[in-house]
Amino acid sequence: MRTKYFLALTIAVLMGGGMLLFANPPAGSGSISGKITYTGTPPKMKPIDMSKEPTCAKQHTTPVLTENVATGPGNALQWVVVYISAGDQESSAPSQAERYDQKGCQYIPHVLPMVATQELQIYNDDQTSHNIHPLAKVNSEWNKSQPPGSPPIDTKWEKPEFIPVKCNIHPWMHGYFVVLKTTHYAVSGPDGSFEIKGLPPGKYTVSAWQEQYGTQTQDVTISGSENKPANFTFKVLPY
Amino acid sequence: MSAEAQATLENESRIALTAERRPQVSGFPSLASGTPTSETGMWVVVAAISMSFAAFTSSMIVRQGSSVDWLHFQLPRVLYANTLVLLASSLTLELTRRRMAAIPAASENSTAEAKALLSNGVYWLYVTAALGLIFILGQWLAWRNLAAQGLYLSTNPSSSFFYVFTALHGVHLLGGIGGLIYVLRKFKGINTNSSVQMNSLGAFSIYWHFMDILWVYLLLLLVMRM
Amino acid sequence: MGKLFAVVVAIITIISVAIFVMHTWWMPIDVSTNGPAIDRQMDDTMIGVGVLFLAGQLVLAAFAWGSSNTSSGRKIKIFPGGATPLVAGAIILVGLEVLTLTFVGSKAWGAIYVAPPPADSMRIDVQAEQFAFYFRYAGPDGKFGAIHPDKIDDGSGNYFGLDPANDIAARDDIVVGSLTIPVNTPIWLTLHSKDVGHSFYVRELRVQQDFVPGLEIPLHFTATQTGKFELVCTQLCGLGHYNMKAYVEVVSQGDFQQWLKTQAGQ
Amino acid sequence: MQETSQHAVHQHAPPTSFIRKHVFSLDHKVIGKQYYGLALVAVFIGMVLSWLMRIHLAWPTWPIPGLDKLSAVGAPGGVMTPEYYLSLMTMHGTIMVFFVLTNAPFAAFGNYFLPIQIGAEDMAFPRFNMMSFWTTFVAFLVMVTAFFVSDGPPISGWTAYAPLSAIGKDAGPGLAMGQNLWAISIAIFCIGSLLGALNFIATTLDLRTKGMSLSRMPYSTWAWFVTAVISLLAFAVLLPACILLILDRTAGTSFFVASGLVLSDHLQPHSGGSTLLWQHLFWFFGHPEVYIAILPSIGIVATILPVFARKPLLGPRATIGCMIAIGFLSYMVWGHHMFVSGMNPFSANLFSVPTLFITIPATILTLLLIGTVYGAKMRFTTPALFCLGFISVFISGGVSGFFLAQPSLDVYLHATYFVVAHFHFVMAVASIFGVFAGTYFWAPKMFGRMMNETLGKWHFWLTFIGVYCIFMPMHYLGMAGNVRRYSAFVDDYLIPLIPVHKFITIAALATGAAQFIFLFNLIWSRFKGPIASDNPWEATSLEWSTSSPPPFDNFGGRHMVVYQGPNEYGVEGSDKDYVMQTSPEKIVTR
Repeated sequence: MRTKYFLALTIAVLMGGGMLLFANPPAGSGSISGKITYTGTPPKMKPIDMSKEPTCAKQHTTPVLTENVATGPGNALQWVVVYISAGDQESSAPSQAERYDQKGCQYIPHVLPMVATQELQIYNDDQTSHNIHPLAKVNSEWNKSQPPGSPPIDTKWEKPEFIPVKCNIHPWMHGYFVVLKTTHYAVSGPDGSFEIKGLPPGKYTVSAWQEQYGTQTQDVTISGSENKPANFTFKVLPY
Repeated sequence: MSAEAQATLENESRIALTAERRPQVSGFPSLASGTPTSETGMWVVVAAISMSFAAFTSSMIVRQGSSVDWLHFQLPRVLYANTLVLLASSLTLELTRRRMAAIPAASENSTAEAKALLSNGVYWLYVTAALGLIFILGQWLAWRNLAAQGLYLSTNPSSSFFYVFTALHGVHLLGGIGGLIYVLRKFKGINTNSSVQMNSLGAFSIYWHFMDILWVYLLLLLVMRM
Repeated sequence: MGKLFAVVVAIITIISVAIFVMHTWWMPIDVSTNGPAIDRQMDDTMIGVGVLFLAGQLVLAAFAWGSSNTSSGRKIKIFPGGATPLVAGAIILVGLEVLTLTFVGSKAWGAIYVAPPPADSMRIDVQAEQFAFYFRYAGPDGKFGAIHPDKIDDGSGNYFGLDPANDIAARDDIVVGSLTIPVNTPIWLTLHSKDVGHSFYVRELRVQQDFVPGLEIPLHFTATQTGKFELVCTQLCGLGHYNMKAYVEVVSQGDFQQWLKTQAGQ
Repeated sequence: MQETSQHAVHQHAPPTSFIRKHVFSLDHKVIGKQYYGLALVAVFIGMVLSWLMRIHLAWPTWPIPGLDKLSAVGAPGGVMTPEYYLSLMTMHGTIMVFFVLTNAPFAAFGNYFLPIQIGAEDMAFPRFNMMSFWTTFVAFLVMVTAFFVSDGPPISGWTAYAPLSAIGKDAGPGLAMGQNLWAISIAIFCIGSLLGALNFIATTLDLRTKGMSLSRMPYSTWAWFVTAVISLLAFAVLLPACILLILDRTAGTSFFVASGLVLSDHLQPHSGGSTLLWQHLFWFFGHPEVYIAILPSIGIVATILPVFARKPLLGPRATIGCMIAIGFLSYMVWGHHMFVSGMNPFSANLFSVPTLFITIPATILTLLLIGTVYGAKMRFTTPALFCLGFISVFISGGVSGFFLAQPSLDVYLHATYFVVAHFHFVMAVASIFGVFAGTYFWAPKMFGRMMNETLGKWHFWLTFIGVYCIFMPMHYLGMAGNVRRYSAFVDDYLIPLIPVHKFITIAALATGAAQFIFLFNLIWSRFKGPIASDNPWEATSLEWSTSSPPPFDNFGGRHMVVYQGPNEYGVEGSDKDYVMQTSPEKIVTR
């Protein structure tokens, strides 16, 4: 009788230990946050004339601007991808798919970070045909049109790469797929702020990438559940 | 009409169906050209090939006129040697035709004489083929020469056209050599129906001489344009 | 059967012609100085050809009707006079029509394409690309910046490939997605293509001209009425061809100057 | 009475094995039927493509059942993408122009009947003849393969204008592998056509039987001969064009691609090519191609109409002269496709004048045909009806040429549905009507069985009215400035025209459906139709002097001698109302 209980207990302990041993490392509680800013005069974002596509034009009350250097109050710089470029353990891609929208003849979001081999779903929410043409070099390039009402395009990217995306029907539509190795990344918002959560203790290299001004890096060490600051400043030119 | 007249009619008309030379027949409208079908066909081929090379030529002129990136370069010397080789091959071909044409007359005297003519003619035909192959080889050397200068097919429109012209002419000439082998097979032994042999030889020589003329034309064109 | 054929052909012919005559579907209003000549030419041709069409079909119908009488008593008839009068008539009539059409038509054509643009024309650059038109005004300095294909970047809206960093003239160039022009002013467009062949077609202006990659094609016209018109691409240029269009806004001189100022301000 | 000889010489003995008999046969009759079969397959493929396009134009958001099975990328959920529409359009144009309009009236009927009509036992070069068919067949296979490559068929139209066709995948879907296959297929097709033309010319010149002078050749033979000359020169130009295009695409040369082009954000590595060069080369072939399609049908109708009118064709020599004149002029007018292409505006008039002058021989031909109907005792069989229908649609298609030949009107009408209407009427429908007439007329000779008249008449009426319902409205669309080659009509001024497109679509579906009556009739009569006599229509030309179908050597060892022209109908003082070409009797009356 007793031996039975003892046996069951040992098995349970062993199994539990085994699970502890073999499961992914527990998501850490450390985080990195900061603000992306620029110095210098940024180029003037140009208004986009959508009159050739009335169904899109009427979705916008104020003229849509190009987003290659999107700035905000306090020299904030938007659409900068901040990610762990070194020091992060291997980890499998999250199971839930990333969603990419074509709405009002714009790519939403303008920059979409994702993990290699992660599911990607591309939707056409407009009443017009769109064409998605990721100009991939490392991965394989493709070019598909999506008529209104046709099902979303399910795809994924095998290797890490910064992939420019263009619409062959609406030349002004430009965006980026940022395919990363790590699961730890963030995109700077309109106020330039970002936060990378869930970092286990360790020594990291943090990179910030802007589509026009390239990549900057910093080294950050996380010990325990602390929040380390990391600010990046890009030098911009008017032309 | 009388029976024998009718007989001759049938006779001639039967020959007509085997596409041989035939005389005019009185009482009927004049019939088709006296030339053997094989030669007529060969003239049509010549017309078609001339047309395509005319198209290439005009393309070249338009292309050169349309832009400023036309590169002038030195033609490989070997081309001139090749030209001589090809011209020589036409001469040897004529030697063959002489021999072959003489066979029927000779065979009336002695078969031995005819046989001699035949073998001799065949010999010159082999020489013609050999010269053709030497020409092709020479063209290939010319390509090597250009490649050594860093001029490839896509380097410049001028080099593009050079390779296109020489390659296509070469392909046609290889086809000619194929035809030459076909003619050789026809000259196995003295054939009673020698006109078939003569027709195939005649048609072939039209083609071969045309290849000759075509090359001279292309060479002049290249000399002027490069 | 012959009678039936005659009736069917007659009905088809009359309906077809009627719809043309009623102008049920027709050219839109003409707002250009080129238009009147073209429209006159169109009407002349329409009348001349319409007569040929009617005559041809109806005569065919009539003969078919007649030929359906196969009563044994009737002998076949050869066309009176045989072929010669027909041939001669065709050569003379059609020949004359052809010559007149050519003579009149070549004037209309010359006015648009052969005549050089007036010296005081307003210069506008057009860039056609898969699948949109972009228009460039010289801006306050009246000078166009140079075009550098390697600088072209749709993402940052540099559709012409300007280089404002090093090229002062390019900085104030106005690049927009719609063509705004003053009324009663000769316009002189320079057509560039960024990628493949396109075409510039505005029905109301009665102009059509291809963009040829690698060439700068001049095109000139004068709008005589204000209004908003559609510019569409008529040269197959790829998957978005059907969607390649822009608007042409013809405005008064005052409005145009105003528009220029606001654009230059941006 | 006919002169016969017991032991005629033949160029090649009758084959025995199935393969040599029906597949790799040297017999011009088998080859003719093979061409006809290929054209038949091609025309139904092309027709289905046009259906798909029409449905998409009228109801762009409709999912077409099963289309996503054909191409999941091209039609996700059955809804056609813009590029897939263009792919289907390109394939429709290419298949119809090359594999139907060039093959059916010229290669198919020409191969079968040209040698018989001149009293020859076969073509001059039977081996080349066989090669020409199988080359064409390979070209067709290569073309159809484009449907099944990853990025689908090319989207650059049957004219494949450079640089769109010359750059590759950066220019858009279908322009990588698909366009390669297209260019290769057309190049192969050129070779096949050249071999065919070679045969037609040599045969007509050298193998005419005794008494068959040029002036005694039937008009169909004349048409095939003139067409052969045209296509020899035309395809000899298209072939180089294709070679240069393939080099531009694969070898990095710059014949057609200009400098500094940016496609898909890539600066293309070409320099200095001439875009217009392709257009010149293509249309130098492309315009004669129109006459390659229509001349044989004119000849066929000129041959068939007198048979049923029971009177001679009006102006036989004028007819032949006009065909030659058209063939000659067709080489001076290619530029009228390029009035607004950016070529020197002065040259527009140079091309416009000869173009307009082509209307003169065309008008004469039409008038002569109409004049032949005058006072006839018409036997209204199906082939006769299709001949009359041919005249009608040829007029309708011809007159619109007056507009497009004038640069000043082309400025407005160029690249609109007016053009589509014009060339479909004059080139496609007219040519196909000639083919239908020929089929109903010659099927008894080709298969030894009559086709069903009732079905034939139904087929005629539905088709005749149908094509007018399809193509006449396209003129109105053109007048309203409706641009062609659009996969959807999103422009403000085009939206009101969509009802017209719906009407056209319905008409197209109905007319297409009617073609299955023809298909059924053809297949059913082939096996079940009443046995045909040697000369069921009481016609004069040589094919009716032999059995139906003709023996392997066409005249069963007999050798024909010709005493008459092909035009001896309505002859009085003869026991019949016509005199065969082989009949030696003297004609006194008339």
